[in-house]
Amino acid sequence: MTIFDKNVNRRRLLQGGVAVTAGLAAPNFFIKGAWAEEFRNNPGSAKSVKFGFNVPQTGAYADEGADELRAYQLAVKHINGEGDGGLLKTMTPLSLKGNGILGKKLEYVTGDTQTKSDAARASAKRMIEKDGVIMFSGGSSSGVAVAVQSLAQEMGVIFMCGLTHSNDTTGKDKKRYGFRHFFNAYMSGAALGPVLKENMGTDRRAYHLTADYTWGWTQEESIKNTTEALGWTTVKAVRTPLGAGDFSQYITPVLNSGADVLILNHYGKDMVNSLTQAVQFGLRDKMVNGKKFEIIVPLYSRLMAQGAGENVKGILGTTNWHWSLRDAGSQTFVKSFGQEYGFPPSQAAHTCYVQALLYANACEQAGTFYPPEVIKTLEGFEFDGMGNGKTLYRAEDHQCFKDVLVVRGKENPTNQFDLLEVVKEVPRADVTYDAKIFGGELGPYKVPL
Amino acid sequence: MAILNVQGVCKDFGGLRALNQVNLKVQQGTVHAIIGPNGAGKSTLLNCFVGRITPDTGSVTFDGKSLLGIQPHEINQAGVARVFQTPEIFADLSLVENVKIPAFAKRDGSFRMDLWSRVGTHGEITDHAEAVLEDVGLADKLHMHAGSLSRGDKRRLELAMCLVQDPKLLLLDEPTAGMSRADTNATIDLLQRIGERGITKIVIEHDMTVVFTLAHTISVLAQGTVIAEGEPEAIKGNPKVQEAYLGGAHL
Amino acid sequence: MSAATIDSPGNQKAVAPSANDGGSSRADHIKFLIFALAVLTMPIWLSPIGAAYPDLVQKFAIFGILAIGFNILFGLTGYLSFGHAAFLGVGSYAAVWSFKLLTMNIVPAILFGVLAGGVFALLIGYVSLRRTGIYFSILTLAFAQMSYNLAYSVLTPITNGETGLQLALHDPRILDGPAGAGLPSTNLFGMLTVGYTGFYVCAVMLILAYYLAMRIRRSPFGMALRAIKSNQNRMNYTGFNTRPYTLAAFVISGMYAGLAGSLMAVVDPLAGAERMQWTASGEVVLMTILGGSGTLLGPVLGAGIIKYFENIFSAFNDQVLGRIFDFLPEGLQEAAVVLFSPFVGEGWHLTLGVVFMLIVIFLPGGVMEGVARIKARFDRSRSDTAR
Amino acid sequence: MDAVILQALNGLDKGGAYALIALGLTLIFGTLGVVNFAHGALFMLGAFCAVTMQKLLTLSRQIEDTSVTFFKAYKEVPYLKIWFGDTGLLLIDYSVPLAVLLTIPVMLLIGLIMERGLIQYFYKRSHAEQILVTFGLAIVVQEIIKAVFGANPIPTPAPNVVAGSADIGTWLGLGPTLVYPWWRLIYLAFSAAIIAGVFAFLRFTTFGMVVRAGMQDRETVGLLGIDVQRRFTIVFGLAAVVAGLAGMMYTPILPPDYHMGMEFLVLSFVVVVVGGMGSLEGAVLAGFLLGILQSFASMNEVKSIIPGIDQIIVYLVAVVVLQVRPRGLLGRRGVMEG
Repeated sequence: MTIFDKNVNRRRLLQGGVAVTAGLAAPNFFIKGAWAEEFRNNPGSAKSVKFGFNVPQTGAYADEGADELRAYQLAVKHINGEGDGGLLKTMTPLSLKGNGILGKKLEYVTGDTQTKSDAARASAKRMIEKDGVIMFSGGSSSGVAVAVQSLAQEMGVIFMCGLTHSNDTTGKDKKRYGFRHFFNAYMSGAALGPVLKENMGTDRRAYHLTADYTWGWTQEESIKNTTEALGWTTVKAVRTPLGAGDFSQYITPVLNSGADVLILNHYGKDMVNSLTQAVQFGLRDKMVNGKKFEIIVPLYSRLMAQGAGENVKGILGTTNWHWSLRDAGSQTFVKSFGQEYGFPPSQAAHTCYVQALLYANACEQAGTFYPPEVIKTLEGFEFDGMGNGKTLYRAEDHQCFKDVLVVRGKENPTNQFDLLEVVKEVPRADVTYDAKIFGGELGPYKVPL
Repeated sequence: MAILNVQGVCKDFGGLRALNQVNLKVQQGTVHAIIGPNGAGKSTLLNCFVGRITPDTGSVTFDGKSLLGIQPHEINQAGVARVFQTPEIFADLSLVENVKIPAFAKRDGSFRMDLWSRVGTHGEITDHAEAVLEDVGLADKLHMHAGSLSRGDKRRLELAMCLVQDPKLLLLDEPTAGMSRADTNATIDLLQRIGERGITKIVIEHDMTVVFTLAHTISVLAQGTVIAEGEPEAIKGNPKVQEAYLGGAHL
Repeated sequence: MSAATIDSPGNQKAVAPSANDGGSSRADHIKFLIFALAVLTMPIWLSPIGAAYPDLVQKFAIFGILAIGFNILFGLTGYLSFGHAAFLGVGSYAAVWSFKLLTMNIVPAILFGVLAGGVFALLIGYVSLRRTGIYFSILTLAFAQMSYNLAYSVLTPITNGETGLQLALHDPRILDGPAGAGLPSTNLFGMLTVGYTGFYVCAVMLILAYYLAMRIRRSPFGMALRAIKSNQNRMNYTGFNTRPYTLAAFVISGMYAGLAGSLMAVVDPLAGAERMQWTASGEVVLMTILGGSGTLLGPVLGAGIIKYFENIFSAFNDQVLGRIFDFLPEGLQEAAVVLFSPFVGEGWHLTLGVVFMLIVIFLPGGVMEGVARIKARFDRSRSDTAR
Repeated sequence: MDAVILQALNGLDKGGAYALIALGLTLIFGTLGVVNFAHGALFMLGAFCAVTMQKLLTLSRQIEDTSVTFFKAYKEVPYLKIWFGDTGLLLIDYSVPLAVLLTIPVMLLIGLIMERGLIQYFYKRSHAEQILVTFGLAIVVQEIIKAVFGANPIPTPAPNVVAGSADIGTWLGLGPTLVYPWWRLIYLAFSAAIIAGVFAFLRFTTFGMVVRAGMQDRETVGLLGIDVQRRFTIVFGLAAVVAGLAGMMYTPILPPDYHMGMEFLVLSFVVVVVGGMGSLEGAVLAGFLLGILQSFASMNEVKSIIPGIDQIIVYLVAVVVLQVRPRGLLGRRGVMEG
């Protein structure tokens, strides 16, 4: 039984609101025709379109956010046909012509997510409601990605995820309007599996320290599944408060627990602190059960490798991409980024750059900005030449499937950026899983305005 | 009839006996002065009457009810008002508000959640407050910030805050301390005038002019004990008092 | 003597601004009408500064309500709570649960939000108000931090932790019946409350909240609160039981926060744990002081200023700055961009800190004191010229 | 048994950091009557003194890595190594302890400037305004640090000699399974020494005696013709140095970033209040108490009984203590209650 009439025309209501303001709106604060067409922020006959780059500018991930922003700016340049063209030169199949998107010049606005769901949504809403962006992208945590992705679905504006590693983003919280190029915890586990077997054998006792929130839990689960399938035992999985700072009280119980592997399901600053302290407690040099004690960091980022300094040496983990890859796409991207900014891009920069390009290319290919068409173009889109080899944007969950890198902290770096070495490129087939295992529903293509 | 009856009150502060078996009866409608050298326990005794301090032993009954173990606001609601040694007023509020607040307490009790009516619409409270302020000679300063008053005026304001409640018992802790001669005289006048209303008063005072002008009965406290009690003339001549108080000098 | 005499303008002059005992009923109501009009027309007059889009005007109204409520506790009663955001968070969770379990209609959601804020405040207030001063502040901080930490981790089944509590397709919504495709939208008996409609819902609530705060301020209850702030000791010896007064103020203020929290969920059906963090509580304190604590309008202004900074200043990048300084010759334009860029975009916190220090140092009464000073100067110069 | 000893050590270690910050806060509050919300920022600045020292010592000649062509990659060779060889490398290895040379003068200077330039104008203002202006200052300071050093934590390792663990089990005759990192033991000893130093200074020097008297009754001491004000200014400087040293020594445990001060600020205020406003002994006692409780609450055995207890233990203790002892453990009546 429905008590309330749901068939009220939302569009008419919104238009009413706009009518109040539109007459007084100053230039570039309102795209006047925004709601006049059949989808939000339709550029119509405007000469340009806008992307919104929503990255952390304050808080612990500000440096990562800054790198994301650099990548986006580079992507905008390349899409507009400026600079050296970047991955437009290597991407296949390519529809972009280097003259903007569908002949319209690409512009951008920026915003600060503060790595908080509320702030990120507020910032995204500003981009959508005030700046009239046609797509927005970015972010450095799964909490933000999931929160912002559902906003994208409500507003009918496509969101291309930045750095988010939780299975939920394209699992139980997946959305029709959200797309993720970055890999996830499941893929980290699947990729690590064979390497762990090779390096540490099948008889190991693992101790997990897990950040006590959703991302931490999904990663713990994925890694546990992998390691237990190898025959490892899980001694204990302990939850640690976010931002604990000093982890000593969680590390000392590891010392005499009989475990010979410590798995740190932490990210960012928590990771830097827990790893630094674990090494300080001598875990890396310990012998337990007749084996050398090992520490594993399932998700690595440059931010963490830099913050933990010497302590990452020899420690295994996974990344989405690394600048030292030798394929043409990676090389081209590192070259354009390096020449522009003077240092190599991080994996966050890479995924953001690729996401911007993929969206733009899909519009060009679909011949329209109309989101349902763009979504359909991206779904099942298979491409190559952007690093990570042949990549598929799977239609069922909007997750990209591509090679995953297992890396190790480098023992003898040759220069200041040389922190990680690639141990193995795990082929796409090995990390692909059935979309059904995580549940979730994408939702409708058409969103009422 | 005794309105306040103090029986065998003792109070120790960390081994130091501040009050030792104090007995006191204050008669209805009189002015009862408590005098004594510094440290004799006068303020401690007063604090026992308003619930700030609970005596270790003994009883304090007011109007037939015990005052021990009940909260200061309940004592006030029972009809005891107090003027402090350093004026305790609402410095951030205007004079008339300072007086309206106790008037509301008297009328509405210790808690009433009236958050809709405007203060200004309670006409009788306003009238009463202004009348009392006029009585104490502050009629021209009704809307001034209380914090900006002179010390003498603050004391007058505090007195008005007590008078507006029409208390049965008024406690005055050194009402003229630190005042000039002229201000002291004005205060004596004022206290005499309000004396006509028949409010029972307990006065702690160092200024003997004030004491002998106002008091009907005087109790002398020394080292926590009442050493003498009686009418002013009798106290004046009491050698024990002179001994304790001024080391033998004549009052 | 009647109220009219006290409230006559002649008498008012003698009163310092903060000893505002009267304030005639008429003057209050004129101010109220102006306020209401200004709030309702925000989408118009804010558009030249780029702040008229729905999300931001919604935030202005919602945080205005929060700050008004906080001011009843801090500005009126003098208790500095460092945990006020907890009530905001609880209000949001209650509202989202109402959307999930009962109906997308906002009326029950708002009622539950206010109620949850009030009940939570009653519990925390009962314990915290046994102490005063910084001991009180730390107790409220402790409760809020506990709420936040637990909401983020072990209470995830209720709060959905990091990701925040969101609507789902398969929520029961027992009063609404089965949903169609896609997530339903919040509504007021069928009228969708998103975008500018959502703003008008918030605006009406803000206006009501302001009116109630005005009544409280002028009431005997409000006068008692101000007296408690001024001298709690005296209050006790004056026959008032201060505990129920402070507790009532605390609960009212918690209900305001609960209302604000539920409105956040109304315009955007999501509730995150960060809303309860101590930094969020600190933000409310900043808003109130920035605008002028103890005044009616100040906290609303403060809320607006901080939200404007957060949303607009943070979005300035070099590109935008370059456009702003377009009018300057080329070299100067670059210099201006270099000069200003540390203070905008990723540097917006810095600007906030500097502005905040300047305000506390030079205008302890906040923006409202600044307005009063300008007005005083203006009045003086006008009377000078008249002579 | 091992587990209990280790957790006690962890708690003492953490407690040492809390106590040092709380001690400075209490000194400032007791003498100047100012609530300093920027104290966490002073802790953070101390940590960045260590970072600066490290950066200065590792100033490097940059040799271009020609294998990388897209951007300028360098192999960095520190000048100290070029000039002094292994001695130079040893100096770099000791950059955290060496940072004392930088931390003490810099923090003293910062403290004096802060007191003379800002705090002194807030003696007569309300505690709320003091909190707000120092909070504003803390934001400004940390944003400046962020602009200079970035938001990412910066690794500042301890010297190699003490990088390993001490075999305390053997010392105590409990067998070889009980080890604890050297640097943490050093930190513990260091915080105990600083605390003892501060107390000795206040007890046994004339300067300290005047300060203590001033904490009791400022006006009377002022009447004795002693320039209390100047001494209090110096006390502020000292409190800044104590906070700075605490931060500097903490860097090998916690790679510093611009936000670390804020994280310690809230905790240290809880510590000060639990100890009792204005009580130096209370601050130290509460610091160690909360540190130890935090460690024990994180033990799996405890967590399995009360899930999530490690998330809230500090705040829970604060609530309980303040219900039982209204002014904290050792607080005095009438301080900061208005």
